[in-house]
Amino acid sequence: MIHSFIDILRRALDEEMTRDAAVHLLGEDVAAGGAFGVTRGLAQKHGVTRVRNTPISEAAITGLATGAALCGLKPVLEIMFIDFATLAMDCLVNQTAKYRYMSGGQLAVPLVVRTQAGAAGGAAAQHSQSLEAWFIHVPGLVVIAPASPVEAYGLLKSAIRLGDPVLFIEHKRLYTMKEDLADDIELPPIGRARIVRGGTDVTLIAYSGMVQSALEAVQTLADVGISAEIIDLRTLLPLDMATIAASVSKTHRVLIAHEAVLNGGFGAEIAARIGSELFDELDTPVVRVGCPFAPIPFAPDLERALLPGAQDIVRAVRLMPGLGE
Amino acid sequence: MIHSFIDILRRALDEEMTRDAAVHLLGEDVAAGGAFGVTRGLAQKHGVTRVRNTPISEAAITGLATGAALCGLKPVLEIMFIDFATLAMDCLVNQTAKYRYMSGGQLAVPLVVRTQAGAAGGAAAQHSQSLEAWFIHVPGLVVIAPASPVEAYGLLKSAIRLGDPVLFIEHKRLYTMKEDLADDIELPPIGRARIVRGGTDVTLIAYSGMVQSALEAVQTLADVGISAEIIDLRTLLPLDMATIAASVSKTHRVLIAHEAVLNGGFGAEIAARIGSELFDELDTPVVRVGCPFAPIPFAPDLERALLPGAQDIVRAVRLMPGLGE
Amino acid sequence: MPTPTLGDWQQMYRAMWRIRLFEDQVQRFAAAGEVPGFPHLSTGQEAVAVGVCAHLSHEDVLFTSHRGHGHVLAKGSDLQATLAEILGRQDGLCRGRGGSMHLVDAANGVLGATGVVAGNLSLAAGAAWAAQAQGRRNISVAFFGDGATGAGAFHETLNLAALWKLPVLFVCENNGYAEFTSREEHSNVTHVSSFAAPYAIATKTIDGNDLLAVYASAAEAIDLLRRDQGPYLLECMTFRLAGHYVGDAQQYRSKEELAAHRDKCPIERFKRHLIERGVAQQELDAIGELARLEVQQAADRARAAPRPDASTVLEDVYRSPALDGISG
Amino acid sequence: MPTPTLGDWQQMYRAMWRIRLFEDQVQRFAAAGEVPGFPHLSTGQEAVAVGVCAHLSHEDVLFTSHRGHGHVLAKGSDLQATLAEILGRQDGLCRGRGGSMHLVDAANGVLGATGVVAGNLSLAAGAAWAAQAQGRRNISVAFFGDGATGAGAFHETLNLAALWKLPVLFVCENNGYAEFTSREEHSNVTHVSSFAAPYAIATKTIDGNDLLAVYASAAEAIDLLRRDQGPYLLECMTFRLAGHYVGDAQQYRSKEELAAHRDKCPIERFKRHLIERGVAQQELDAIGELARLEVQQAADRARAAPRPDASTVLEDVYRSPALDGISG
Ligand SMILES: Cc1ncc(C[n+]2csc(CCOP(=O)(O)OP(=O)(O)O)c2C)c(N)n1
Ligand SMILES: Cc1ncc(C[n+]2csc(CCOP(=O)(O)OP(=O)(O)O)c2C)c(N)n1
Ligand SMILES: [Mg+2]
Ligand SMILES: [Mg+2]
Repeated sequence: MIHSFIDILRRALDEEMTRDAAVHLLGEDVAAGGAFGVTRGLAQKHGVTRVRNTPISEAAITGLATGAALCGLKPVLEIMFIDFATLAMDCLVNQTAKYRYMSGGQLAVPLVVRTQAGAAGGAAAQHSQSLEAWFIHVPGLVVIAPASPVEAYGLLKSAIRLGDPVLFIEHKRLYTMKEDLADDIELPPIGRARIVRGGTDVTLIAYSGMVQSALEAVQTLADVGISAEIIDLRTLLPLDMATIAASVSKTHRVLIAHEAVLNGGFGAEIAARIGSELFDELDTPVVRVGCPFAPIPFAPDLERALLPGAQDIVRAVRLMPGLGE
Repeated sequence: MIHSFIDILRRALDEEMTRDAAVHLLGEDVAAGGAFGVTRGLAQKHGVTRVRNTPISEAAITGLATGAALCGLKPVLEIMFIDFATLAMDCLVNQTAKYRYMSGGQLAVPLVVRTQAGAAGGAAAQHSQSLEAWFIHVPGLVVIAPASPVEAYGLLKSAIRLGDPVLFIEHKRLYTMKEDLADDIELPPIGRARIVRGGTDVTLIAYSGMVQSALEAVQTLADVGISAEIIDLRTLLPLDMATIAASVSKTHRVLIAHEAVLNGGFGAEIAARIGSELFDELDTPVVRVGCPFAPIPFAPDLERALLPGAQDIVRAVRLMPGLGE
Repeated sequence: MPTPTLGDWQQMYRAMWRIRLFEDQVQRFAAAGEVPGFPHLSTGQEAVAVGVCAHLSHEDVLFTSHRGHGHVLAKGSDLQATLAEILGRQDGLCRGRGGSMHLVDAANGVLGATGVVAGNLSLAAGAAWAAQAQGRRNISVAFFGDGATGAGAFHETLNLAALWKLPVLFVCENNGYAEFTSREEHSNVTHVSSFAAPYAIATKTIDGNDLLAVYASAAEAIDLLRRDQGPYLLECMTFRLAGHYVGDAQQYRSKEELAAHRDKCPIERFKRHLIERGVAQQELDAIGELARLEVQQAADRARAAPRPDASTVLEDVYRSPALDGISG
Repeated sequence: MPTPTLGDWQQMYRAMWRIRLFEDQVQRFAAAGEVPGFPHLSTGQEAVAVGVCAHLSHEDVLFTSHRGHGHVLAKGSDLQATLAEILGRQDGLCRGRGGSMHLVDAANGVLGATGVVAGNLSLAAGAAWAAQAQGRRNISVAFFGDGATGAGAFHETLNLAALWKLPVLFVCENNGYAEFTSREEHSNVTHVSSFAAPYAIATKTIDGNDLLAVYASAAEAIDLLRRDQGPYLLECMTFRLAGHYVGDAQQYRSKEELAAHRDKCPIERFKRHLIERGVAQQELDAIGELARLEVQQAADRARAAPRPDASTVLEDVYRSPALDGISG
């Protein structure tokens, strides 16, 4: 059956709620369906005590979900925009992520925080950020960023069953993307990347919205005779270096693409690891494609100019020594 | 005159308050001298309306300082531990950093946020973090992390005069360090690294507390005939790539050391840039030394085991091909 | 403050119409796909903006929220520049960088609007602190919705403002909803003004659809602020006649509820008042028509305005010239 | 709850002494440089811990703050394991990972202590939500200081707890100071209980140095919670006889102030009460002596306990075995 990203998230939530009575949803407007309709109908089906509207209190609802997770619930919290996760950083970083360690292994926090990120359509500087780099810097968290509806379906279910705190980042540009969901899909393991498309000349590492850009780029590159392999990381923390190593050992060229600001973005960590662990495999410098150093502007013309896309990937690959014009 | 880090910060604040009536201090307990005594006596000297105690309201006091900076003050805000900056991320990231850009250049935020970071003596997981990597990912901010009293003096004064929002990170382990301050010190420019010690075999890039570790390491390395150059970055955002490039072009080997968690730490960005911009200069992979992937434990034995130090630098350098045993 | 003349009231009537028609225009532009993002209209809440801002000078500063068009216009910002900003044009207030949720017009004292609920409150307090510290007499105003009272920043700011006696006026537009969630569902506190009591902050709950009430209460409040008796929390009960944002299907509220509130439209209500005071229907029609023409002209010009040049996208990240164009 | 027997009261007297002497021991250890970090003692605030925790079972959960030793002991955690944790030893409650500010004893319902002021409040509410959602009868208690009321998280949590009718007891130990800053300087709200009013949360301000008052009020509050009439905000006026942390020179308050409060010591006070009720001085001395021996033994053993093995430092970052030892 064909599902949009939004519908498939709803389906995953619905199934997990049916499967496990401990799963509870909470967040602003979630009982009314949420700002993007992801939770539409779930309050009607599972009851308003399991799908709870909250006040606009990002800090407290994150604490609430964490406290509940310590005591037997498996909350799925929606933070409407990742930009508002800025209000929940104390809890997420100082409490949620560290609970197991600080308690010497006594407690755990089986919590999923769903949030939505990325730029699209003039949401402007406070509703468009890609902040995943902050969270991969925090021991104790798991960070997942699916690149398609089917991936989101499996990853969300795996996240809910994991038993450790997960930040689950949905890209607003993918929400309307549609895919066919097979009936007997196997749930993807946390921490394993996937090869989206095989290739031999260059490895394109991407995640979330940028996987689509990589796919676009690959078409153009194929036209000029360049064969690119695409890795969708899926899980950013932990990072699947084995899959990356296998690919780079074959292609000897890497480009990393993400929408986040380049400086201090997750791409830096990937590039640093490749530069260190695969030094001898590299024929050319690792290239990063990402957002230049500015907030996301409101005007579409500016937004478009700032955001990285398929053309940036194509251009960067074609500048690689040995692949060039 | 010999000053401790704490005393010299006080002196810099005192002088800037005397020089410019717009400079105001605020923060928890600052009128009483602050948790570490940095502001001791300043309320008595400059008045409690210019050195203001605040409630425990990290979010609001950051907003307050930002709003005041928009309207003619030059606030210096103290956030007692960088771990509590988690409570001020919305303001710092969504408002403070973006004000100039989002207003199309109409406004600016001449604000310095002083904070204290790093692990020492069992402060444990919620009072020991090094979170600078989050902030260098935010366009609009400036991030400074001095490595010695004299550096702190000049950099703090430069920061107060800059006119853009600065996060000024002091390492708790350096607070008792003492140095002689010359009378006519020239204020260091923002964005320029300094060579702490010249060398030819390897470049050690460090900042904040790790510069001391690098200095220690250099002694040991010298004993085995390895000549290491130390760069103290001083300003993390913007990053002085020119100084790095000059050094690496000479040594062809790089080690980056910071106390922060390695994964997603600032070292990743530096390594990625070196790997990309100085690819052909590198004889060996860029090596990063930092904190392994765990929260900071309370027990001193564990804290010591986790924290990176001089021995880790020495060990890593000696493992570099061409420099080894 | 001198009692307004009938002419002053007519100006306020016009100001309300300008906002109403401006929002209608934004709605049309949005429906036509010409507005980036998701604009939040203030339709139905005009009396609050006009009644409060009537007391402010250019030196007084204002910080608003995601629903801020009305406040900015009432403060006196240019219709065309404001609309151009909402359309993302180069000659918009923020050169197209800010947009609907982030209007800034510094010269006019509009110092910001934040898309993060409650994010503006502490900024407004900070502006008030600066005025206090520098011995200036101007005040600071923060507009926010009832939903913002769920946010910790609101309470932190009240405490600070009370403690430091800051000349800041907190104006809550309690429209009974935070997005699709009714007030009852996000708080069991009926009146936002109740939050003032612990701090002994002066407060009042008024009918925010009654321009006369808003004007009078704001006068009182601002008078206290100018005499260092701040802060003040003014709760204006109102209703948004539009959806949460343009495109909101409003399934969370009934047609009857909407209809009931249409009857309480602040503009119609004030019109009846002016007629009672002897102003001719024709005159009022002419004022409305004038507002319509103004908005029409602003719309035509704003729409014809140039889009920002993509090559300028990295400008103005920093003030310091030394930091121009850094990549990190 | 049945009225306590004289024997029960004597147990509470002993519990207060255990805390007092425990803190004295921590102080001595700290002075000798044996305590990592900066321990915050609850000396002088024992009646709150004991009077509240007397009503809790192991199933009831508790979240405390940086000043939590007393609460944890009153809840029934082992003296030796608690002290070993504060010394950073392997057989401490958290295997030396947590320390003084982060005591967790899950089996005993001590679910956490946060070094970030007010960080524990929403966690406690969450635990209460879990109990409510799962139809359990247990309650959740959060201990915090007056300084925490400056934090937005406090207010966000009150709103949520009231709205969802959570069985959570908020116990504020109002000791008049937040670090070196007096209550007057960080808030103009004298009584923390005033914050309950807007939410119609049940509340009371009591003398927190009077064990009888604490016991009775906590009984009342907890009874309401167990009958789904929660939440409750209990403000206990008290005073810390020690510095903010061990080593605090306390220049911000006078010798007279300290002396005045020494006279109000909750233990001495309760001792007088027990004597009035006919308990012999000798018997009370024996109880004190018993507590002293207990603490002494715990101290000797805790101090002799092994330090954590450095090779275990990366354990327990995650629960999932699949995530064991990841480097990012
Ligand atoms: C911190 C934060 N959380 C959530 C949102 C999403 N959001 C935008 S407007 C809104 C409702 C605001 O309600 P209210 O404050 O009453 O203002 P109104 O829209 O009614 O004018 C929400 C939840 C946001 N912008 N900021
Ligand atoms: C969010 C945060 N800000 C600042 C601090 C530093 N700090 C530790 S204790 C304290 C004072 C707390 O006062 P109160 O809540 O009254 O508790 P008390 O120490 O009096 O028991 C402060 C400011 C902190 N731990 N957390
Ligand atoms: Mg509202
Ligand atoms: Mg206190």
